Amino acid sequence: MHGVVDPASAILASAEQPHGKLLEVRDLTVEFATRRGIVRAVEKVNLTLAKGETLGIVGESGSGKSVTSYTVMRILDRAGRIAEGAISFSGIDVAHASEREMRDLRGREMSMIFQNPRAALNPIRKVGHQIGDVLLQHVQAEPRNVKEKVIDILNQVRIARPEERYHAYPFELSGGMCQRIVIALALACRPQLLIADEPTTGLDVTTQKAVMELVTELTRARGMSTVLITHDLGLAATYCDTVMVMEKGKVVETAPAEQIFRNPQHPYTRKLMRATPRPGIVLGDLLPEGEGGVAAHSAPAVATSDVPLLKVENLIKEYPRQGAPSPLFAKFTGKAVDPKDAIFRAVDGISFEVKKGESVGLVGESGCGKSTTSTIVMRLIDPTAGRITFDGQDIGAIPARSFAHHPIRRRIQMVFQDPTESLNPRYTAARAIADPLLRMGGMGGLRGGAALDDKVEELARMVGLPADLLDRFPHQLSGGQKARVGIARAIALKPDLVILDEPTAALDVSVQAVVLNLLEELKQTLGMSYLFVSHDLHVVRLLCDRVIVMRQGRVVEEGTSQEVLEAPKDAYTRELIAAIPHPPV
Amino acid sequence: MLKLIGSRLATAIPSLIGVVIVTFLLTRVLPGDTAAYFAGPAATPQAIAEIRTKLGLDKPLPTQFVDYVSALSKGDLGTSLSTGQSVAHEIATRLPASAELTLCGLIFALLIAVPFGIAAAVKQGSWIDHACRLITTAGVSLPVFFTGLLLVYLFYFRLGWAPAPLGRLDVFFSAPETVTGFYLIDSLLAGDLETFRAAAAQLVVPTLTLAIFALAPIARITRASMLHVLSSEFIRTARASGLTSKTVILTYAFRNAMLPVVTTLGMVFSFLLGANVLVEKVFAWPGIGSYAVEALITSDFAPVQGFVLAMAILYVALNLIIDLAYGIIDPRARSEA
Amino acid sequence: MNRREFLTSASATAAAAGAAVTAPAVFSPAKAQARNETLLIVSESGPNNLDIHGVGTNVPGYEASWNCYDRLITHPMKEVNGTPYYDKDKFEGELAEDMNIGDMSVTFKLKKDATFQDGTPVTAKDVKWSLDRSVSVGGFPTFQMKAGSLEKPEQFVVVDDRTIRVDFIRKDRLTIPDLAVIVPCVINSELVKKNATAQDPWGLEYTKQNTAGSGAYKVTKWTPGTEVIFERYDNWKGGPLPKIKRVIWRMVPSAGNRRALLERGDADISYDLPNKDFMELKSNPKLNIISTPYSNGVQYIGMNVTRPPFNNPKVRQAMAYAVPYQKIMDAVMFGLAKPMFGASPESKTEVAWPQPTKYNTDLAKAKALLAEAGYPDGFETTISFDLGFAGVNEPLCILLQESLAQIGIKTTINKIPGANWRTELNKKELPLFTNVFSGWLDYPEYFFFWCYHGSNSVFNTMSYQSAAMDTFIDGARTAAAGGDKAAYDTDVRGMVDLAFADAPRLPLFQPYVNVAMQKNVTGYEYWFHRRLDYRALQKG
Amino acid sequence: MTAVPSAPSRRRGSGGLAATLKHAHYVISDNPVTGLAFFMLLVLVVAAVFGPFIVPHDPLASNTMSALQPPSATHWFGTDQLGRDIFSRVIVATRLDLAIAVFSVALVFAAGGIAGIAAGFFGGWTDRIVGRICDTIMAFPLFVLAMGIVAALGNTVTNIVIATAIINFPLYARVARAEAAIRRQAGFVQAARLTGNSEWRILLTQILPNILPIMMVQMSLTMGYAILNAAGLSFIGLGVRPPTAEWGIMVAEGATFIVSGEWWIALFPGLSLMFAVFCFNLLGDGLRDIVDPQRRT
Repeated sequence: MHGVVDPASAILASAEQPHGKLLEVRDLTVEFATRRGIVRAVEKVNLTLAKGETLGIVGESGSGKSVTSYTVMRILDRAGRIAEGAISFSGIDVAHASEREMRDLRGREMSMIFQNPRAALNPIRKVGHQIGDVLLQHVQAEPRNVKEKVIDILNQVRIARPEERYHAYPFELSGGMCQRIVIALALACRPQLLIADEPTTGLDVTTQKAVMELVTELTRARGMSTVLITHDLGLAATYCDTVMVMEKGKVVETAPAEQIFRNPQHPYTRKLMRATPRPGIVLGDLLPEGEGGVAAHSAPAVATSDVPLLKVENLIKEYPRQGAPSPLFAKFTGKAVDPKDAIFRAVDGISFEVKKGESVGLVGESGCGKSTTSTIVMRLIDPTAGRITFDGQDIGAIPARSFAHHPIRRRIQMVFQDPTESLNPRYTAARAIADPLLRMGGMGGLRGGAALDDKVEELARMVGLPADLLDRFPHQLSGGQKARVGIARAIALKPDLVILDEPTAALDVSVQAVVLNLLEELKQTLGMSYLFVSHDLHVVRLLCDRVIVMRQGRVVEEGTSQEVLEAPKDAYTRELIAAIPHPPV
Repeated sequence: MLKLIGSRLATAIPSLIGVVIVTFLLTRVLPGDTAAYFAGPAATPQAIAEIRTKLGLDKPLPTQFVDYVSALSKGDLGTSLSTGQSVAHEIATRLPASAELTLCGLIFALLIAVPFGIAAAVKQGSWIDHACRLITTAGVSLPVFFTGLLLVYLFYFRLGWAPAPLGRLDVFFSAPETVTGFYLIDSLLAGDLETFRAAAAQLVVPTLTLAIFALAPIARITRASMLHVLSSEFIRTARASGLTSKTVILTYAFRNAMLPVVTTLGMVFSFLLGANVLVEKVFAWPGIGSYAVEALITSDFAPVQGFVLAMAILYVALNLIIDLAYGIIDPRARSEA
Repeated sequence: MNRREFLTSASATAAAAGAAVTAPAVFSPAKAQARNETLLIVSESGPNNLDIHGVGTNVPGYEASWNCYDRLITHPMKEVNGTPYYDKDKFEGELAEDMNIGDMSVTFKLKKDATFQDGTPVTAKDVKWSLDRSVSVGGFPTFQMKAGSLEKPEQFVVVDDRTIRVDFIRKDRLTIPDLAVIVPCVINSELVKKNATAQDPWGLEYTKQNTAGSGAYKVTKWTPGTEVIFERYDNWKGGPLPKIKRVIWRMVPSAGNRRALLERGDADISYDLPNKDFMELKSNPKLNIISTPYSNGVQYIGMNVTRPPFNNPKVRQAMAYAVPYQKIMDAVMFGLAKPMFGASPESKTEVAWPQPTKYNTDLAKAKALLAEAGYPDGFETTISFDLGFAGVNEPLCILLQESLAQIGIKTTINKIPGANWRTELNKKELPLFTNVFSGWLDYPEYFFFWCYHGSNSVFNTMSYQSAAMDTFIDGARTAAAGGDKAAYDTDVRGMVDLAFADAPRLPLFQPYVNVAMQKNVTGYEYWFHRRLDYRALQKG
Repeated sequence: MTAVPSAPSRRRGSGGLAATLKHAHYVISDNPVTGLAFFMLLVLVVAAVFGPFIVPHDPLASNTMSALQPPSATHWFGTDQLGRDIFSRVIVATRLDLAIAVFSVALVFAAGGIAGIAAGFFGGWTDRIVGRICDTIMAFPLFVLAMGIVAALGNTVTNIVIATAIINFPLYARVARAEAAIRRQAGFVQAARLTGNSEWRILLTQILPNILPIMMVQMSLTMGYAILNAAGLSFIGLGVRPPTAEWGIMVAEGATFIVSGEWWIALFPGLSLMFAVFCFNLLGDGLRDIVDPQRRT
């Protein structure tokens, strides 16, 4: 199969040998042909992976960590090529092996798991068959016994009722379950190397933990080597033996996990370390040394008053359940529809308050109703029931459609989760920031006038956006810059309440650190209140005075940040906190 | 599944009602005076008036509509004035001719365009991609009647390879006993290979004409959806699992890519039925399209109305089939139903 | 490999493959024989009704009626330019073996062995029923009968089983000829009555789809718009037994394909092709093309004389000088028409119709006349034509348009779909148009009565009104009925001269009926109705 | 702030044209076939704009003496039955054919595009009504519907344009609807709501400009079909008035001459028709590749 008569077989045989080199990458340079010419995605990367070792590759987006792993598997897309360097896997020259040889390696000797597990599975093929395909491909099973083998593997990844799940399609399974299938797929042929590319991104923290534990357990049991690619230092610290930090295609530091966290050598590593939210720090600690922003003085400067700005009482939002017969249809068929079957409560009677100058965090896993709540408070959708009082005025009763022209509109603004998606691709940064000013800032008449330009530039300066970027379109800006544009737009009208919907979820940690600090600074300068929606308790704690934990449309726990994080009363809160991986500090 | 069919049909009803009304109005706005046309070359005004009364054309429009709808509800589509026969009967006998031709064209186009589209997507940017684009686009760039006439000129007149463009069968053959109305099937059912060959020979050139026209939309959507699927993450997973390109492309990518293709087929079919009108004229094909054109030109309402209604029902049925096919391919669509 | 070889080899393969089916070879001797006795006709359109008495029977329908039914009398043939041509002045029996013309009636004796296609004998009762039907059903047949002063059922009297008398209500020279046209066909009355209903006492629904006559052919299969198959009635008594056993008439809408079918020898006969194709096919050694001028037919340019500018005879004369006659003959008709212009200035008006005018294309004269009429800079108008005959009409109108533009008359061309053409003509609002009129009965006064008479019939498309013209026409009709040749001649000359001088319509040419057939097809006869008579045709 | 009063004006207009040209260059060099399409478009536009001034003969002037002549030095594409110069007619026809295509597409874009966007954006009853209209139109065999409309309203260029627009309505409405529905809850749309934009304003200023590129693809593809549709109508006698030169009608008229050997009468207008449809299709494909994010690697 390999056509290489070197120590390959010897190494394959020596699975017991704990420190044999399984993978060795020397001076790897990968280039991509793009419309702006050749781009070096990875430059002179060296790495060594021993048998049974777990290597973490940590880096922010664009660091080349994924490209490195794809190159090892030789599954780069057409535009990419290995420009230089050597990759040796079990003694096989991966860079020069034929496609046929590589195909034999992939899935059998080295395999990979991906982020977004649902997308990683063929949506219209039964999961059992997908696993079976791999087994058959690598002659690990024969058509007559493939089903039993698949079920066996499903058992190993702890999928309950595997006979039944064998026939399931990915859309019928939860995200965590899909990730188990992906793991099953990757481990089906008992490979020697597993590359896990952000395996937990997009999963809820509790699921993340279970998935990572499964991977660790299985790879350890089989003596496999693992490469864990992640942006999350905490994750790398928890699960890896060695950690390699990459920045802009280059390796900046490689060291045993403990060492790298205790004593990071490279400034970039230190920057990353600091930027990672973890227990026991304040907002300013996130920034690199010497750059401690306002928030360095940890205590909120603006005293929270006792005057409630926003009051939400018994808020309920119901949706018709997907696929449930519509009432009209029911009328047609004469069958009564059970309201419980037909209706799904996204928000189930929650109440809370945001006081003037206060930051309140709304925390929960996906589907807990936190985003629905914030969207209702934002008055973009109408609640099914409940009261929303803003500054003494009942705004819940005003239909969302006509709220656009309500005077309170300008006092409640929002920063969106995805900075890219929340900017109109056809508007320049300046136009985006100017939009609220034109519409509600009484500057419509001065459209394009100097006053407007001045105001836009002032806002840009406030959020730290260089003025020369104002003429750029969103696709010409970096993630952090886009986030700043979004923030500038939200504060343009000097609102009283800003709803922050996971404003940093799509950002790299170092950018997150800066943005969080910026938000805190703005809050203090402008005296706004924040309703901060997030899944990440650590982040919430840094910015918020109080935290509300939600689950399945209800509030499970509420209290000051400190109380909730340090002495959680509810079991679910405890579980949430425990699941968050963090670097050993 | 039954529920899906039921709800599909329920949503189709307003469209069908719309079609009936629009067609009725459109045919009444046609400028020709049917009565004058059918009164013959030397009719007096009285003669024309007599015919008008006979045809019920002197009644007010709403009354005519009520008459039409009540006849329709009894399954009576009226009588064609220009052919003098019951519209329902004529449509029933002509529809298979059109359907056979259109389906042959569609199948033939699929057989060529789908592999072509896949190849173009797999080798995106290569010569085969460009060739696919150029060839299929060229096919759709010529008016279908022109292609038809050129092919007749070439294959019949010049080369003599194709039989005379005289409809579904050579004059000296008799049609097989009607079971499905599709000569290819009926002749096989009757065990008459001679007729089968003759019918197939007649089909070749018109099928080719239609297929050339249908290549582009099918190849285009196949390529686009293959490109889309090939760049999706599960394909990366499949490749990372070491599956062969054949498995990746056919079992993984192609089945997913078929979904948009299947959806588009409905439109392509409708598109081909339109093109059919012209092709039938070129090949003297006794189909429903040429029938409708003649009727329209002579302001003969009943066949036009019947034709449009038949086509609308066919369209609804076709979309139902497509939905069902979609459900077979895509488990997600099944579960939603 | 040509198609036949292909088919033969295909069948050979099938046989060789040992197909369980006992498939007959396609061109077995029996089939080849059948092919020799089968005639394949291709044309653009086919019948919509097999009965000429039906509502809205189209012209191809007349062909079915002509070949499937007999009349009491018909015309014998004479030879004109080598082609058999019906002799309008002579009659012979078809169902009648004897015709006896009295002063105010005519008596026919039926052939005694004549039977309908279902075997029942043809009786005088059937004849009366049929004639009654033609004068009673209304629409075209009744109108046509009226043209010969055949108006009431009482005119048709059964004398005995084999004798029928037709009484005249007035003396009319057209009465006898009118009994030889397609309409007064003899129908199997018992068979039709069996299939008649209360709403449809004449059984029109039945005869629409079935032939019920005693004629030489019967329709055995009819797929509207696709094909008609005729089989010979072997017991026909109307004349010598036809040679062709089976006629297959296929509709091929594309003219190019019809030509291709003829040239490749797959079709036997076609009479509707573009003029250019006929002209070119004349040089094809495999084909025989026969062109015969339409009897009593003219293609003309009509003008609405009730409105300006065409109410001014000077304008109409200017138009007559502005028409590009020769160009039309060359580029549109390809010479396949008889010019109806440019008679020498010295020539005398003949007692005949159609005959050429003395107009010629002379733009200077046209411009002068136009200026005289008060339109030195011309005017704007619309030229309309029947899209159903676009092959001739469209280029003709384009040439006319171009020519008129040179004398300052700006025109827009208006294509009117065939379905609307008659309606539009009937409204008599089209200012300028081209059309053909051709009468079955080949008499000048017949043509003029319909086209120029002040009673303003449908075909007086120009709404022409002239007391002088009416006098001429009425005079000619009376003279003809009374046999006053001198008066008749004067009147005919008078109306022709007046029509040409007043120029409400400008004759262009007398079109030809062109028939293209394989060399082995013989026996084509020209009839006033211009459709094919299968009975005399033969093959091989 | 007062220190940088000129900043706004400096910012504005920077890089507009240069960036566009650069982009165009990239697009063309990336896919030579698209480059070819742009070149073809240029040829068409030149012919449409300058056609009547550059043709060697009067496209309407007949000359029966030189009728039906094969291509020669005098008549590059030969002459037709009336001796008119086919080359001149083909070139002059470009304007009319492009006009039919452009106006029908503009019309259907205005009607179908807006209806579709509204349906996708507002949902509910708007969506249902637009959906029903589309279904009803789609249930017609489209070409026959076009025929019916032209036959009923009369065969003028305007009516051909209207008929073509009507039969394309569902296509536009559906594409626009789908694209609008995707964006209806997009962040930037929500953001626009927060800044006090009314729904219609959002539709016109936020949604529409973002859907335009995708609609451009659709428009380009439909332009080709619009020309073919007009040609089909001409074939059955429902085309423009003679003696106007129009490709479809020229092909239809010339078609009868193919068998008799005068191939040039139909061939050259046919090729021009093909050229234009081909151009629009390639252009549409090319634009799709540019617009489709899938293509951006």
